[in-house]
Amino acid sequence: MKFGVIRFPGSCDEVDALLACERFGDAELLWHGDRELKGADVVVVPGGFSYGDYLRAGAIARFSPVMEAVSEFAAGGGLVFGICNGFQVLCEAGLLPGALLPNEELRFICRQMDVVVENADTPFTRTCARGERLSIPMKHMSGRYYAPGEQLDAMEANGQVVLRYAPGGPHNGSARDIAGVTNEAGNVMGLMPHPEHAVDPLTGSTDGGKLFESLAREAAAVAA
Amino acid sequence: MGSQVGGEALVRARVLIRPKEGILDPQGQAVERALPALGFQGVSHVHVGRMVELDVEDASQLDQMCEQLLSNPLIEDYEIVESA
Amino acid sequence: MGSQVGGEALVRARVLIRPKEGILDPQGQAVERALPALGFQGVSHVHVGRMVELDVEDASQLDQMCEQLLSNPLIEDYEIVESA
Amino acid sequence: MNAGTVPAPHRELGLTDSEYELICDRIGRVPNGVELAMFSLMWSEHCGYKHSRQLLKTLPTEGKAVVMGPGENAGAVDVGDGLVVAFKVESHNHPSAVEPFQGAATGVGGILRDVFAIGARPIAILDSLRFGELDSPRSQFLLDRVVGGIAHYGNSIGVATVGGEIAFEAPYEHNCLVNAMCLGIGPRDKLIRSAAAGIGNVIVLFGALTGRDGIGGASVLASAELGEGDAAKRPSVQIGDPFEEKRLLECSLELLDGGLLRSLQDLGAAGLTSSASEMASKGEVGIDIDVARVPLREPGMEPFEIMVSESQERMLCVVEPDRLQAVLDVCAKWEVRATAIGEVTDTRHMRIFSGDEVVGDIPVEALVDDCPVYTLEPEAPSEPIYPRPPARVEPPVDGEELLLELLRSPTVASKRWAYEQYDTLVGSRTVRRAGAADAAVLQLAPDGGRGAIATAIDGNGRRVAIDPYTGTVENVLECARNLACVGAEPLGLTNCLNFGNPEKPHIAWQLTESVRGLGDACRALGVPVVGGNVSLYNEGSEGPIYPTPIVGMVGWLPDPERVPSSAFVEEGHEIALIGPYRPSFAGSETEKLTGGLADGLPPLDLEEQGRALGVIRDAAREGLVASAHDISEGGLGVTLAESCMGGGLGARVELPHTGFAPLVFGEGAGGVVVSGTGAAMAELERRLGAESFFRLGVVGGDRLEIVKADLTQAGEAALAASGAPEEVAQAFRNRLPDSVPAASLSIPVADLTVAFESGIPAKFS
Ligand SMILES: Nc1ncnc2c1ncn2[C@@H]1O[C@H](COP(=O)(O)OP(=O)(O)O)[C@@H](O)[C@H]1O
Ligand SMILES: [Mg+2]
Repeated sequence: MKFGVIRFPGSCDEVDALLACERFGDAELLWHGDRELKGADVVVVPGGFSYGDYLRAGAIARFSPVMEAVSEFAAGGGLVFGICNGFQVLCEAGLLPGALLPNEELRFICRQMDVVVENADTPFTRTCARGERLSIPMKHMSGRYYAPGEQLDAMEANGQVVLRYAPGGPHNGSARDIAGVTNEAGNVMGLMPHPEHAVDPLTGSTDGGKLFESLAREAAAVAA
Repeated sequence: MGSQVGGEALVRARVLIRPKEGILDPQGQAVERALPALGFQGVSHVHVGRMVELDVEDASQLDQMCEQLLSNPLIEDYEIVESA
Repeated sequence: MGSQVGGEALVRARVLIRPKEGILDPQGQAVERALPALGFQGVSHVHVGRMVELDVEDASQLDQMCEQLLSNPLIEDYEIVESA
Repeated sequence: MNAGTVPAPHRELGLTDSEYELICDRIGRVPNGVELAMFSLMWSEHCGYKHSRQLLKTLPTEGKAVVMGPGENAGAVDVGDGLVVAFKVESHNHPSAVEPFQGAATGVGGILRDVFAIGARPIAILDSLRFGELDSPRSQFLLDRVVGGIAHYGNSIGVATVGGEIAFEAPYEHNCLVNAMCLGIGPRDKLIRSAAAGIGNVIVLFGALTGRDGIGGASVLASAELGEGDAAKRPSVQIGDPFEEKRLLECSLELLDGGLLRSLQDLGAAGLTSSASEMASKGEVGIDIDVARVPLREPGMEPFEIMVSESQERMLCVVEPDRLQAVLDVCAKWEVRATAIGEVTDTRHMRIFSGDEVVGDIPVEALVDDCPVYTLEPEAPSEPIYPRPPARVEPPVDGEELLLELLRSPTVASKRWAYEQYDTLVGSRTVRRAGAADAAVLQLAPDGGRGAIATAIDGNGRRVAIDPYTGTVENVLECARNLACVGAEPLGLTNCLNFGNPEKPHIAWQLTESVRGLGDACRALGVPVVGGNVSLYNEGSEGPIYPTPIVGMVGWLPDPERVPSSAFVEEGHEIALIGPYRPSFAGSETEKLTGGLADGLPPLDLEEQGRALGVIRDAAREGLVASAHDISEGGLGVTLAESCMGGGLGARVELPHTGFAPLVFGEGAGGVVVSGTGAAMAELERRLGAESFFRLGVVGGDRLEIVKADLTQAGEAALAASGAPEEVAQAFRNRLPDSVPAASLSIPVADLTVAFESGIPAKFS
């Protein structure tokens, strides 16, 4: 199977994401200016500061030519995984519900965090158990998840809240401690923590690898 | 400050964008907290938003620009002020 | 959006803050460059600034507030718009 | 300026009358405005190193790993497998004092450009910051904004900020220091130098538009028709645009990867003037530039303004004509503006055109090499220059309270508030993050193959103020010790010399002594100086800053998996103090807390220190020790506390009666606290000998207990004196005989943590 990792001007974690993907499958960078997904089974929208995050995080990147292809890909059920800035881009593009606001502390926060798997029955979390804690770092300036109350209720009922920050750990002020969500169809996910920075015991933990592994298995199963 | 009009049909516009009512605005709160310490009393309902100034040839495009790019309708309200 | 007046003597004011003339405005530049790709032609002189909305009891304090806290006089100009 | 005196423009530009005469002499006529502006910048302290050049020549710059030494945009050392690590530290003190957020941000932007200008991809940033005492609102504001600015630029551009240091001392109140260091990695065979080459080749300016940034001083040259109010159009504050720099960085590296450039240079201080003339000087060629072709941010800029503009995020390169289109294509891909603005000539002149008109014509040699060099007139001050700090604890003070007070003092306290604002992870190299070890450790390849590099940045201005020579030697030793604690051998050193006005004899003395110490320490440890920066005239209304040489080092280690932690890791591990450690109260944090400022530091034996560093490094490399943490600000008590807090483990250690207080609360160079299995400690003892190995105690429990014990005669004598020379050490040790406690301490680790985390509060207001 193959991951495609998008590179926008201003992406920062795209090579990290590529390295993480390569542990579980083939992987290739996709240029923001191309409409081409190069046959990727899973599209990763990586972290960073696409277009400097000027105006609003993700606001400008969502208009990239490649995002048109991603929208079509997602509409056809393709797996799309947005990390941090990627999450912001997917929300701005309307591929995920909600929005990401500036952290309550109004500061960038880089910290190793525990997140809890709320739904292990998604293409992104199948190698995890429900309730399992994953140690994954977060690092962002605008990660406070917001959606209107009724929408949150509906998302919870529909199993779209996939990851929550573990109780007790201070985070960014996200509604209902939400760290990661999917779209209604369940094939697009965004999360603020950085699983690509949790795939190597030397640099922290390996818990983030489970998400990439889930995706690789899912894509392989679909292909088979 | 004054806005100057450049070409023939240009419209100078300002787009004012603010967090929607009911959404936590930590920036506004931070300003509200800081003011008394500086000796300013009696200030309330502080909100911090954005202002975008621009010259447009076709002012009828402004609404669309606001909805598609300059603001995020889920979390922000906007207002357009044309100045010439 | 409309500004509501809270108490008796309250003044609802808006402070519009923008990068000073001649000071680099990376946000404005980024927006200006992005617009044509979205199909908006003929937009120029884009600047991105901030807007602070607040209710004040004593509007004469506004100038001082702007200079001390709301704007950074080294790099920003501000303008006060009272709405009631 | 007084009415009635007509100032000569050269004076307003900071040139002396004799310098002006020299200029006229060298070019054989009176310079015009453009030329005068260019000379004034090239002959400034900042570009010309008028007061430091002679001293810098004394530093050792050769070493087996050195690939590029001082003189290039950054130094570079070989780390094997065809790779080099490039690095440099630079100051942005003055801009940060004026506008701390943008000043610090553009400081980071500038040092990043120096590193990718030689073809290395930036992988890490470190910062060294100095502010006034943190109870001053101004210092709180500066700290908040400076850290915010560094975070903004580094995070946005995607380079990990992996380490640094922050200290608070009254002499920095009116003159904060913001030094930033950047490391990059690149293929040795793709490195590029800045010397312009190839007559007829094209000079391409790429990156941001040129505006009226940083023209301030030169605006006396503006022609009269630019009327009132135009001063406001010459902003003194520059805004950083990390997004522009990110594209500039990727674009530059892609250009180099494709072999499309002959030379490359960033635009820093003095903008086009210094970049172009230094490229010409190094290449022994001339350069023509047409200012009319430079893309401008604002209309109506005059030629001199274009030549001296310090707008950020710009680079200059030399391209062969048949590769120009390919260069422009790569720039277009990255949405980077690129313009051919000139050409390499054989004239050895810098010729500035505005269209067809020649607006400046100066021999490159006059501009670059003929800058006068001044000999310092050092004189040791006859009485103390700096006032004693106000006492913050009154004697007699309780030992437990003193340790907590030390942990709370902002210079010692946890810097979590700051480093959590930095992305420490991007790049997937960070094996040891800020706060987790004495030096940051970055793996060279994923999964640790090819080994790792370690880096640290250090400086202790107060100790240098007390004794410029020894204090600077200690700085180098501390940095090397930080590297040794993670098992790294230093490959090269960079430095930033932050001092006051060198025209004053006592400042000249500080500078001279400090550079002598820097050179001696580097020679003794075999570490070459590969680059640096000098920042002089750091004086506020209340006098000069503490003399603050900042040293940054880069070292290599074979196996990142074995890097010890700085925290205790396991109950039952034995704890030892190793190294030649002779603590005294002179220059210690405890002395500062009690309102003292010594007038000298105990001398050091560099050879002995160097030997100990080797043993520590080997022990760390082999994985013999589980933890290693060097003793610095605050002394042994603070070091033990930090090792406890980091792992949430207590410890019980025993120290002798004799010299108990200076051992716990004094400071000095050379000490490292290690822990490990009993067998490991026995092995270490065998290697070091009883002279520099002292068993302290055991890891465990939930308290830090420092017990005054009756040790054996031998242990007592050894620890008390830690070797020779006893008389000297004793003299310094007894500075605070009455005020400092001498009873055993026992503090819950949780209480230590509360104190440690409260020194720099998360919010100041
Ligand atoms: N304290 C120092 N020690 C060693 N080299 C130094 C020192 N200060 C400056 N240099 C060297 O002098 C050269 C010029 O420095 P600088 O003006 O800061 O360069 P740039 O303009 O590229 O930023 C650089 O190669 C730098 O490494
Ligand atoms: Mg340079």
